[in-house]
Amino acid sequence: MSKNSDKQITSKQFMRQLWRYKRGSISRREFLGVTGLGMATAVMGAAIPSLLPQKSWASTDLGDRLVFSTWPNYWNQANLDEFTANTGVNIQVNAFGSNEEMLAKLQAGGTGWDVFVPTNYTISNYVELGLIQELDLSRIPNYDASANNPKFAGPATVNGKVYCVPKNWGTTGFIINSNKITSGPKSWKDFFEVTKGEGSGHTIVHDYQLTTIGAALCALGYSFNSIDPNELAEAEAVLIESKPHLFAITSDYQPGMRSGDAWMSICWNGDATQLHNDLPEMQYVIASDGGEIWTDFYAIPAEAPHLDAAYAFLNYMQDPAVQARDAEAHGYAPTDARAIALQPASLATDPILHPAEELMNGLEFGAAQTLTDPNRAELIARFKSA
Amino acid sequence: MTSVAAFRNVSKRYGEITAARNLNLDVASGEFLSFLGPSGCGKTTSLRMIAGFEQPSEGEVFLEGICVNDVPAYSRPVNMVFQHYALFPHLNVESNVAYGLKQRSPKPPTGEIHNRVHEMLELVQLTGYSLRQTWELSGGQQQRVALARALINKPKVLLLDEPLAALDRKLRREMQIELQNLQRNVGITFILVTHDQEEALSMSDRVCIMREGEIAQVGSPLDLYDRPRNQYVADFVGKSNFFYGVIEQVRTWKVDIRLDCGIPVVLNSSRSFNSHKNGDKICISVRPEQLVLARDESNIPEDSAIKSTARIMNRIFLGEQIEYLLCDERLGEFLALSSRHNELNEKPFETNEVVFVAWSRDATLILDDDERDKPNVS
Amino acid sequence: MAALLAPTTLWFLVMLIMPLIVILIFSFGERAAVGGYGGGFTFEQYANLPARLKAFQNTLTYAPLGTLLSLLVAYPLAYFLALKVDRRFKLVLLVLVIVPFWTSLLIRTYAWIYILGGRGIPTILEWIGIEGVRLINTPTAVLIGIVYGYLPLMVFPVYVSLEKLDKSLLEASNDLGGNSFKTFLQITLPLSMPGIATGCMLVFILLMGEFLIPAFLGGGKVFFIGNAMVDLFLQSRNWPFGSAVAATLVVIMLITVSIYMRLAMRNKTGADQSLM
Amino acid sequence: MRIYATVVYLFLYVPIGLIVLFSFNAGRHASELRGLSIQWYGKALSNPFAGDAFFTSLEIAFIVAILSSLMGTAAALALQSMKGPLRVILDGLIYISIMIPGIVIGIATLVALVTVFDFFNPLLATLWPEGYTPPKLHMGYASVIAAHTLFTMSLVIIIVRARIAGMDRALIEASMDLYASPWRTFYQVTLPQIYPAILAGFLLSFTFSFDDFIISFFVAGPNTTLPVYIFASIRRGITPEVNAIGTMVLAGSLSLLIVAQFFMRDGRRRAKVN
Repeated sequence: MSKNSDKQITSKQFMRQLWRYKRGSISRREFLGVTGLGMATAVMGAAIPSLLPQKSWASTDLGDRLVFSTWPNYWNQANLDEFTANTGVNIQVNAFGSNEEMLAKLQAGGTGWDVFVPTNYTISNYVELGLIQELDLSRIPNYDASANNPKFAGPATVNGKVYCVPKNWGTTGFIINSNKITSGPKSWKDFFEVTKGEGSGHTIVHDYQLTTIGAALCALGYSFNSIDPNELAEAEAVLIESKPHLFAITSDYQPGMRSGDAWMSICWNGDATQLHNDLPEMQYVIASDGGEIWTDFYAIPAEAPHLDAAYAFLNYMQDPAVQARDAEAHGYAPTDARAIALQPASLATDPILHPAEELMNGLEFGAAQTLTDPNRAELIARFKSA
Repeated sequence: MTSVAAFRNVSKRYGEITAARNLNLDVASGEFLSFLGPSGCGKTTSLRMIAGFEQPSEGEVFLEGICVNDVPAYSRPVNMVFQHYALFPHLNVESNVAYGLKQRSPKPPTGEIHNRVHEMLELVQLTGYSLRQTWELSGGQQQRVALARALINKPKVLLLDEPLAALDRKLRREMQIELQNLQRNVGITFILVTHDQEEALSMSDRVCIMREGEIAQVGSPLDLYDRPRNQYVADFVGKSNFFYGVIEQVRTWKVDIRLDCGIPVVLNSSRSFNSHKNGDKICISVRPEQLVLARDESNIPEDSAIKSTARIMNRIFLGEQIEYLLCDERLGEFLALSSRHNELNEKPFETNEVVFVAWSRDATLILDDDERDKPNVS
Repeated sequence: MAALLAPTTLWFLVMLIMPLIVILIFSFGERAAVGGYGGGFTFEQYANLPARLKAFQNTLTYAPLGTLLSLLVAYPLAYFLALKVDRRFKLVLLVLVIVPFWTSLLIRTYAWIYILGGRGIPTILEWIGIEGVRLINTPTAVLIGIVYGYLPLMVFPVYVSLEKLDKSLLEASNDLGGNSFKTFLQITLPLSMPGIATGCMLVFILLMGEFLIPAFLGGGKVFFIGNAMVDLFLQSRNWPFGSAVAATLVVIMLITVSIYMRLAMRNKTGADQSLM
Repeated sequence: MRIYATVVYLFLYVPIGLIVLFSFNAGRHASELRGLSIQWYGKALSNPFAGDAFFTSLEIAFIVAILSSLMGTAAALALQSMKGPLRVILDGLIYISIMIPGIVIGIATLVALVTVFDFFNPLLATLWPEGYTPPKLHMGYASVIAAHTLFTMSLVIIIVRARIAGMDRALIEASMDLYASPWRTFYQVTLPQIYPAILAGFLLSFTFSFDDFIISFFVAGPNTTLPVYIFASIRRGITPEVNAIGTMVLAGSLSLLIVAQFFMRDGRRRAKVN
């Protein structure tokens, strides 16, 4: 549909569509889409904000469905409810465990997703594969590029085109239940020692390649993003050796940590905040020997069935107040300075969310090559089935 | 008598196997005909060709003078009572009986169907059973339902495929009589398939004895018993002793025969159906009840065809009669049946006793030697 | 006749033969740069199969073991239902065995995460003084899940074969001096073999492709071939290797099930009839 | 023995009891009971995605059941009187489609269809008249139905064939003998005879399709079925809403069972005697 709408439509075709619309054989939305009028409406709406009702994302008929794929524990239900209340668009949330899984789903096609949340290192791959569409930023007036730290927002732009808008940023370290783990591990090296020692049988690692292999690489003193076969082989040895001592291999580690079955897990800082707020003995550690720093984005798949709703949703989620509420619920820091300004001081200065610069010196952004490297993919799969 | 059903040169083959070979038969209107034979003799195949479940490989099947080879089963004016009745388990008695009428086009009015079903149930003495489920009935009752279901259609021919096989002995006797009465009352032609010779002989007007796909002999029960055409028929209908030999000399009224064991026999030729020539290999047949046994040679009639001594090997008490198994060095083993009243004068013979044995010329049949190595005791 | 068979044949062609051929072709291909299928002809994928040896071993251990355990749990229940229960309660009790089937297997299995997890049975055990028991994410948990998930599938065929059993045979055996246990071993058990064969077959086939139970109750640690395949298709996007694993699983299934059927059919009780 | 049976029933029902219990949980987390409430039922009922998934599942299961009963019965009837190599081949295919694990069916179908679609979609786009959006083949209802039907159809064939084999052939002859044409014989005699098998096949197909997760997971595309929805719910942190859905489905099937039992009491009695 989008392909058609950016083409000029002839008057004859326009009339034919108009008749179809009048006969009722196509819906208004289809009509607007096919003739390009929808686009025109949206552009005009964006250009002349005063002509529109207060909430611009409620301007057109958006349908009643939106499928949103994201990570577990990564949204504020109240925000979604508010969006539904204002637009009539119901949101189905699908939670995924890894970027790899999202990529696999999109590659197979027919996902039905409207909006999803890729991480920085995957975006260039998605663009290359034609799986996400270039964003029409005029339909997301709430997005303010200047308010976003380019360090975080950078990966959204590929070949000069913007494909995503940033959501949150964070770090990947590990969390310990300090009641159970008393040796105070500080590094990934410690993490794997503790796994084999006092944490044996109670440690969780993620079930996808980037962080789990990255952690093992860091523990060995290599780069988090290494694709060097020899270094990977060493990392595999570390992982295989620790496997008998693991509680689980999963990216959904909160239930295990909360139930007391697991005492230590590779962890994203926002989940750490959530856990720490409920259970003070949960302590987040940014490993001294490296780790990941990342940004998550909102993107629209090339085949998104509810495009208008998707844009409306993106625009809503870029509202600074909405971002602040979102961050409050899941504990991840927004990239948007306007939203940070709206956060309560306790969050804005939270050491888990905003660690000191020197702690972050060793952290690396995930590299696009890790996603496509066949050795890393096979290594993690081999580790899981070992 | 007009022919209601007929076979003309009918053969039926299943691949290599010939189930029926060159059958020719006319069934008269209103008669009760039985196909009799051991299993696999083609009797059921013949019946199924009349019903239309099998098509002849060669020849023609006629019903009322019309060739029905290409007429499907559901268009033939005949009905069948199946071996295990084949009552429809999902229908009650009334619906089972009414089934055939309901297939008619145009369908008779419901009231008429109802009435006729009740008449029919009355005829088979099942009044009041119309709403029962078929599986609630006893074997005999199920059989009556099957009969009613077939007869209600007033078929030209009623085909019965071993209808009594599943009943116990006593019930079978009763049903035989009932079937016979029923047939006389309704006047419909019955064709019965059975392997029970007693059943066939006691019920039928005519019996068609079959053997390996061929008709061995057709005739009234009396004919078949007294004048079997060959050893097979004689063997199948009643018990017989067979002795093999060669015709030495055909004379007027008399035939000289030498048995294989060397004993010469002179028989009356009037009892022989077939014209035999000198040197023909034949078989002579004697019914066990025709044998005369005696302790005293003087009790043996003068004009016996044969006279000999034999040892009693075994004795079976049958009530009215006693069956003896005898053995003679030359004749081999054979059976004799002795009425009790004959023995009033003499005590029953004992096992191992050696007695005189003989039979009359009139009691002996000359049959084609079927060239089958059968024991002479059946 | 042709018209009756046409839809079925078409279905088999498009939905069975074509996918299997595609899988076979892909299994000789190479992974594309970003994942998926990249063409080519190589035996590399099959050569790489030993990397999933553990998954194959797990499946080939836990599938028969789970089948056996299900049978051991199901048999006495089926026996009880078929021979010991009053007619009046029989139907109700039977239905109660199937009812769990009507709650999503996902939800039922998920319920076990709580029961076996830290706050479930281990806590109860702690109350009575047994500490340090860990159930969740262990092979034990997976086996419990398997028995729980497939119990009805085993109970039913065994029940049917026991129900058909002529009770007078048992009386005859007792009459001939066999005690209850001997009667069971010599009469009941052999005559219920068709049911056992069918039940085992059903459960075994399902277990060979199991994915959910190990994923939920094994914590990603007890990997079945099913999990390995899902991983290859939905995580590492290595379609050729995944296809090779799938093709291998199909071959293993064909071989084991054929052998099993042959053995079952050799049994004079004629398990073949109930199998197919 | 009785004690054993009780233990097994407990084993079967404790998890279900927990599911039902937690569906009345007032709290957000399925694992912690914080007072009783029916709020999650309201949530589940007003959640259009849960409703969609439920109706999608229902619709798919229904179509699958109908398709497989029709095609399976037709095939079973045809195969009954069939000999020769085609029969051997079809028997083999039935056997294979029953035996191949669902996960392989799911994956193989996914991979094959994606490949086929990738081939046809550009072709369609080229052939389609200018100015219109070309139709795009993709995973969805059709692929789930097709994949489910593969398995359930074979199931129906086996069940119906067993019934036909057990049926007295003389009944058909009796009907023909009583003037019923082949077609009338089919629906007056054959069909009532094999009807219980078809019904059993229908119900089994329905149940299988309705509860199937693994095949749908791969080939459902954007059409979320109930099990796929539940799987997604579990992954995003299970709330009692899922328990409420499970409880409602259970209650629904139980009441259906009771109704069916009521109507079919007579039929079952008859079947038992046969």
